[in-house]
Amino acid sequence: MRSFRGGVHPPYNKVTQDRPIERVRPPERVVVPLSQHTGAPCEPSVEKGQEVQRGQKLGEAKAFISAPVHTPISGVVKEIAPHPHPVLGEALAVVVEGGGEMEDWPRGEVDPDSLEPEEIRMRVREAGVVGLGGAAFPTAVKLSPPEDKPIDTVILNGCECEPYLTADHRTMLERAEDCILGLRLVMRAVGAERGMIGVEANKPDAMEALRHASDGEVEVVPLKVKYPQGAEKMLIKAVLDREVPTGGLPMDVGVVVQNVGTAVAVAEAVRDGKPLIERVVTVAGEVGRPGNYLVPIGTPFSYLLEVAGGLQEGASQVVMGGPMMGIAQRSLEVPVVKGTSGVLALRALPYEEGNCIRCARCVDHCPMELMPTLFVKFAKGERWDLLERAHIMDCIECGSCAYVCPARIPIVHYIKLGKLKVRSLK
Amino acid sequence: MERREEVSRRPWYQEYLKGLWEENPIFRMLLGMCPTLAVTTSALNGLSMGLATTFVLTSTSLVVSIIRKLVPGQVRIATFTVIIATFVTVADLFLKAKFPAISKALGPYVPLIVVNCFILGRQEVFASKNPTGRSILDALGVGSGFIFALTLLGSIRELLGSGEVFGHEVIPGWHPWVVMILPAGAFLTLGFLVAAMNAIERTK
Amino acid sequence: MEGRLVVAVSPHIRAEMDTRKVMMGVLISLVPGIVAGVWFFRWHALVLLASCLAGTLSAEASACILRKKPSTLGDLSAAVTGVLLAMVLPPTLPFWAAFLGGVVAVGVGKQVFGGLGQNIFNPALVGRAFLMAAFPVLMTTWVAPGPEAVTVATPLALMKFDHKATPLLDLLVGKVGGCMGETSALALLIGGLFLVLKGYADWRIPLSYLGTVAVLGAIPWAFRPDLYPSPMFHLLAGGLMLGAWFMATDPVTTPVTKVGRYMFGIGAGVLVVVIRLWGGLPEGVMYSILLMNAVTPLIDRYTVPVPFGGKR
Amino acid sequence: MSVSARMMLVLTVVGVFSGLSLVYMDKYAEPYIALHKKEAVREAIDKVLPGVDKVEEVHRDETVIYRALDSSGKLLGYAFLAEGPGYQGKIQLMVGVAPDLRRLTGMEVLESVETPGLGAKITESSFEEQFRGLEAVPAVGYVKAGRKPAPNEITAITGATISSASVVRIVNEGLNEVRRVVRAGPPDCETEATIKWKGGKK
Amino acid sequence: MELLLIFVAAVLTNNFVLHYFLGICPFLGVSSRMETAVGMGLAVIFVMTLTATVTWLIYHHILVRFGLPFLEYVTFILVIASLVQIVEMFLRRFSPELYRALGIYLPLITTNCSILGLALFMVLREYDFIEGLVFGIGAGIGFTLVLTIMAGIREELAFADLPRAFRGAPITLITAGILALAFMGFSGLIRV
Amino acid sequence: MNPILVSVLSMGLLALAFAAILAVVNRKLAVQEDPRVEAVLEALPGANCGACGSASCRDMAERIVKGDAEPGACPVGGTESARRIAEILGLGEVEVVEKVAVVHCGATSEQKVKVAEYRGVKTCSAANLLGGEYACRYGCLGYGDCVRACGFGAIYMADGRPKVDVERCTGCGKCVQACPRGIITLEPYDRKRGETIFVACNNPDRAPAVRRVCEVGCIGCRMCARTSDNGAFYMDGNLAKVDYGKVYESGNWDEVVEKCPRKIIRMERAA
Ligand SMILES: Cc1cc2nc3c(=O)[nH]c(=O)nc-3n(C[C@H](O)[C@H](O)[C@H](O)COP(=O)(O)O)c2cc1C
Ligand SMILES: Cc1cc2nc3c(=O)[nH]c(=O)nc-3n(C[C@H](O)[C@H](O)[C@H](O)COP(=O)(O)O)c2cc1C
Ligand SMILES: Cc1cc2nc3c(=O)[nH]c(=O)nc-3n(C[C@H](O)[C@H](O)[C@H](O)COP(=O)(O)O)c2cc1C
Ligand SMILES: Cc1cc2nc3c(=O)[nH]c(=O)nc-3n(C[C@H](O)[C@H](O)[C@H](O)CO)c2cc1C
Ligand code: SF4
Ligand code: SF4
Ligand code: SF4
Ligand code: SF4
Ligand code: FES
Repeated sequence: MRSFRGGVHPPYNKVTQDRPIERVRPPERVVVPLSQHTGAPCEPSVEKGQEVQRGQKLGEAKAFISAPVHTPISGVVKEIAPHPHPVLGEALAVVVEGGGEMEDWPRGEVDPDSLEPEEIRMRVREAGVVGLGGAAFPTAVKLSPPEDKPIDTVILNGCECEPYLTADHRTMLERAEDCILGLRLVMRAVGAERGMIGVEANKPDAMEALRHASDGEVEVVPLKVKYPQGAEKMLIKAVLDREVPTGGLPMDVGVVVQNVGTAVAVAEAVRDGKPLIERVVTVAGEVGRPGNYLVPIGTPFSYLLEVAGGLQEGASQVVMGGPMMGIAQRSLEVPVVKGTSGVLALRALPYEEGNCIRCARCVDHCPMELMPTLFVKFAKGERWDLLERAHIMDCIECGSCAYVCPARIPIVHYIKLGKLKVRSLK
Repeated sequence: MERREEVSRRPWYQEYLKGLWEENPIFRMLLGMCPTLAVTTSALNGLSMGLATTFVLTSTSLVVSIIRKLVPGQVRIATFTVIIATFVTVADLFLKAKFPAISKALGPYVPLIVVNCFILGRQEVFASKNPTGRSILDALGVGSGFIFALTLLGSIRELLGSGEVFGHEVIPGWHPWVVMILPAGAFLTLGFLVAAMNAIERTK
Repeated sequence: MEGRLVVAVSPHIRAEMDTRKVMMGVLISLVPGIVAGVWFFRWHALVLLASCLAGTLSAEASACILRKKPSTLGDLSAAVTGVLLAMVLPPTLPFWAAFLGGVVAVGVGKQVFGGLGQNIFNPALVGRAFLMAAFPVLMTTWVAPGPEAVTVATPLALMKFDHKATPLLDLLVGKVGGCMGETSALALLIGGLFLVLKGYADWRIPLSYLGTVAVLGAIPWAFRPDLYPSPMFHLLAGGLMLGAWFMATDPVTTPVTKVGRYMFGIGAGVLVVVIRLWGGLPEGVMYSILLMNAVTPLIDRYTVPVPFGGKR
Repeated sequence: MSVSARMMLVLTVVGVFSGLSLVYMDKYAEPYIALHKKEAVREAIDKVLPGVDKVEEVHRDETVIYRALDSSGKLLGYAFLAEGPGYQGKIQLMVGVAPDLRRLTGMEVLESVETPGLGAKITESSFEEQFRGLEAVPAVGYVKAGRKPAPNEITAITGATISSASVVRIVNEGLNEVRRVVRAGPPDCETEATIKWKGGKK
Repeated sequence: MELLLIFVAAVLTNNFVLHYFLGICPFLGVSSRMETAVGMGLAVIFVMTLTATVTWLIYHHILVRFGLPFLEYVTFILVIASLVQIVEMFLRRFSPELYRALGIYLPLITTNCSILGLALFMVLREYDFIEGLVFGIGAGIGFTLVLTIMAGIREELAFADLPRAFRGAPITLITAGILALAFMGFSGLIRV
Repeated sequence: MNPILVSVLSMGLLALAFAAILAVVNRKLAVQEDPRVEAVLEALPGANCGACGSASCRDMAERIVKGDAEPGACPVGGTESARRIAEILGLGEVEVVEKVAVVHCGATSEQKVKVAEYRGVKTCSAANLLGGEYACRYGCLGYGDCVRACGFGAIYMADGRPKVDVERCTGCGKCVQACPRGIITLEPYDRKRGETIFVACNNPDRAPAVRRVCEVGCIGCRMCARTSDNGAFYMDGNLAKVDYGKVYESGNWDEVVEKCPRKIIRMERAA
């Protein structure tokens, strides 16, 4: 089966893969950060005390690389103030109070082949769609490749290689048609002829559903079950055997990669004019009712965890995202944002960093074929100049190295620190 | 380029004492390593080498401090080394003539006193800038430090290498550690000695 | 939930294998070799094991005390060093010499460099090289396996000085003179395969090391089989099996890059053959590994892989 | 005076002084050193050919042989220096052989850099003694410890077979050379110097 | 073959640093960084080669001819000191970086006893001109070899958590000791 | 020939020959080096600490002589070295203000509210990536990066926050670079009184927010600004600041320090 070099095999723990997506009743108070994406934060377009309707824009994207945010509930703007943020620590957010049941967004009609690419991009941008696969990169920007980088293939990323997470799996299963529609729209927007969907081989049902929905027009590619199969460079390598050059982007090899959830969001944005105000979140780990939930953006983690049956005995850590790359939270008051693929309650690992025994497991497993040993050594010795020469900037922070390290060295911690220093010294 | 006179301002006795510890050529400055390592297979060898070196050092310092103002910078090193070499030859011939056994034990390392870097070093940093009296005190001090270090190193290596010190049995029935007499033993012993000196220095 | 949330950088899950388990794996892989050693050399082997372990463990403990650091005995690396040292010493070595070897192995070979993971040279081999240089007579006195312990020469010495070959079967089983744990090639092979297959050590070094010795050993043999030993003899005699599987694989003192590990194995293989055939000593495994240890920093430095997506 | 001129002057003067003082030193030391050299040779010959009273130095080609005579002028045997590689480095020997060139009268190691405690045992009398009265035909040989040596064999030092074998090889090579020289003709005619034992055997 | 043996012996078996203890001061002093080690090594190879030729000529054509062997040390060192100084001036003029990097060690090549040792050994072993030349190059390469090995090790050790008392010279000496143990594996390979 | 004559002649000639070669080479390859570099180098402290941004003290000396750097550019050498360098270069008197490090967070580990349990590399720069264990996002993280950075042993940890030994502090600024939270600054040091004065808080938030995270943080009550007799204290938003142009002229420091309800205006004294 197709794959890449390196990588690891963590226990997948996908206990929620059979739980259908469940809609969460919106909380009475949502906190919608103005920065939920890579790029410039958007600027508030409402005022304190203003009444807002579900789907109304709260923040306007002024910069090119940015995305607007919308309110998932109808209500009143209570506050525009700094608020805990699951990624940034703290960021300006619009607090809306209101609530009530959330209904299905009215469904529209669209023919992907008749729409102008510009129209697709505009609708996607207006809807505030960003990548749901993790980096939350504004999708409209991805759909505007420069002239000199022709795109021949769009790959939907259905790997979901992170343990625990099943949101994409359920999305592919339950929303196969929207996935395919989204893929078509993306292909149309970037002018690609080929559409492929890369899925790890452990989701045969999802693959079946996709194949069925696509009538065989799109290639569904089974991939080796190995983390980080879903990292886009690895995905492209596995699916097309193309290597994205260092420091480069998928478009440098004629590819655009989108998460399957993003594809659904694109479909909804273009077809229904629905902004990105809710997303599927896997809640798992030490919680009462693990499952896949359709959650309004802005829902505080504390509320979501309550819905999912509350934290169980032994949970000492709450992680946004998967266990391999997710971000441990300091507070449960942080809201679900567009990039929140999962909320995991875990038993925290002890901190037991030992000496590197130079076993080279990290080197052997690094999917980017880097030398994490050097990153640790140079970061500890504060030789930032050498760090850069060791290609630290190519690291995708997948965590494979730290996962396998028998000395329990928090390698990614050193890497993040090193990258920060390298960047700040430029 | 004239050399600036930078007469040392220490009290005269310090001129001697500093060589024993602060500016000990072996333990603190790590100069003159080759003879140190090569001939210290026994305490006696270490002592003899130390004495011979001190003789050369002192005589050279004497001459150099006398002629220090006459030597132009470009030929300074050449001149100094020629002077050193002269005294070394004298010492070598003398040992060969009068103490052939010691001469044989020190082997080819007597001529290498010529290039013992700390002798030249002393000329550069001290004798070429200071009056004769001070220079001799300095040379004697550094020489004593060298003798001390070499004898210590030689004693340890001899003790572990054969259970004896200066040829006298110290540990009866000792199973000799041949390695101590080999190059490796020299490096290891000196490494640990310098580490010990570092540790002592730190507690001061 | 009570208490504060734990914050840490991802990943938040870890593989099972930790340093202690790796070391334990090495110890387990050594069991066949140890059993063979004890079978052949009886209580000599046990005394040797105990003395070496006492030496390495006490040195490790003292170093931790002197440096005011928590004890590192638990990571078992000092135990691995102790066992491996015992296995590469002559069975009849006096207990005090074995103890001294253990102290030197961990004291000089490891702790002065900062402890686990930071040493340049293989500690067990530093201990052995020290003993070899300190007590060459004790270290080259061998006994035949069995209860009588009569003095014999090792197969390699017989080959080198008398041009007498030892039957391969004896080498395989280990019924020959030699170090406590090196004689039974078969037991070591079993342990070594276990070590590699369970992923405790990398297969590249043993493969390239043994391969190089076999190939290089075959060349002179092909021309003068009367004068030079066969490649099979090279592989099975002396400490090669033990060295290749357990000592050249010490992760700490060998390259971390894949190319580097091949280079290490090939370099060590060349050295072994050169020393065995033309050197003054009958065996060169220890020296070959120590010498390659010395150049490991250079190897690592010049074999940094090209990252994914880099120019190839 | 220009710097260049001064450079040359100073260095030259220092050189001249150096040359001068060393000539005198050498003049003083030379006889002693020569004496020690002779003394060393004499002592060695003394050891390998007990009872020697007078020695004649015989030169042929590159080879030097000492003819040892007792006080009555009778030929006691020949002594010769021989050297060759050992385990670590050069080994130099003084070997004594009976007039018939078939039996050794002794062997003394003058210089060696073998491993102390191992190869260096070749300098110990227990090893050297083995050469006294050793048969030298067809050649000297060695056996490993534990085996019985033939009349022309010595027992090698345990753990230092290489050094032992080297000594044996050096002895044999030297012996062959001496045989060649002695058999080539009456050596007396080429006698160049005679070392007279001052007080006979000490 | 003879020449090859001389060469291999000078590089490996009788390595100047690890076997004869020659040139220890620069070995300890300039081995902390790879670039300087290589620079110093090249400088030493160069000076050794020059020294071997010049001292051979002077010894055989002046000292031996006029019966002045007791002037050996003085003349040799004069040659070496002058050669080094000339090299130094060259470097200073044509490669200021190298000059700065080698710092105080350039003048100390004069007092690098391996150079004088080389000249003396050459005389002692009665090498002819070509042998002397090969010996000089070999000794220089051997010095550079251990110097670079040591530099590699020390650059690695710069990141190690060494006990404080062992930082700097002690660990270098101990490493050299272990290296010397390892180089014993070559002994007997070539018998000189 | 007479050996004495031969010996003297050959030595003399050899020496002459080499001296001549040296003389020629010296002429041909002479490199002009500015003697002032040596002199300036002597005047520098020689710590080779890199605080000035140069690779070494020699590098710095060269830059100073070339005019690429000020005589007082070495922060470690201070006034004394600057004056000597100015003298060597003939620049006359130079004014150098002596500065020492001050730490703008004075809360002990007990006074800061803990919100998380941090499990990671125990350095401030690493902890800062995750926010550390304390609630205050502006305060000291407490892992002592500054202490390790200081080459002069002038910073030490006391009760979980760093203190500066003003006697030892050379103002090299290494700790300033080391602190990921930027809470250390270099401020003028009043040599006459042997004191520095500073606001030991860095939190710009409003009082309720500050109170939630810290027992002593500045609550912006303006007491210091109101009390000061010469306006040496002023408010920058919600955070009190010191105007170092005025503060050492002020007559009533002690009163200001006394009046601060949070006791967050601090002094470091030479022992
Ligand atoms: C280590 C790593 C693992 C990733 N795993 C996945 C994954 O399993 N599924 C996914 O959709 N994106 C994953 N991503 C993100 C992809 O690289 C890529 O950003 C994403 O598929 C792009 O689609 P989007 O813009 O629609 O999010 C991963 C990224 C990294 C660095
Ligand atoms: C002695 C030995 C030799 C091996 N040789 C090879 C080999 O030449 N090539 C190879 O790919 N795997 C070889 N293997 C298998 C590896 O141990 C390992 O299974 C494989 O390289 C890991 O591949 P992965 O990283 O794709 O999981 C060998 C294993 C052993 C024990
Ligand atoms: C440190 C050391 C020093 C050695 N020194 C000598 C030596 O001086 N002479 C020698 O013949 N062999 C020496 N050897 C070589 C071995 O002892 C070699 O195995 C021995 O010559 C074989 O002799 P055996 O058959 O009597 O054991 C030395 C080996 C080592 C490790
Ligand atoms: C596969 C493997 C092989 C090892 N081999 C050795 C060895 O040969 N000698 C030794 O002292 N320690 C060995 N160790 C233990 C440990 O790595 C060693 O003591 C380190 O060098 C100590 O820093 C080994 C460990 C592993 C995992
Ligand atoms: S985190 Fe970076 S260095 Fe580590 S395995 Fe992933 S890509 Fe490689
Ligand atoms: S996995 Fe850990 S112990 Fe092994 S080499 Fe990498 S950092 Fe070192
Ligand atoms: S509020 Fe001020 S004093 Fe308190 S912890 Fe934060 S910065 Fe420090
Ligand atoms: S570096 Fe900053 S955060 Fe760290 S201890 Fe020092 S002042 Fe506190
Ligand atoms: S004494 Fe040999 S180089 Fe210094």
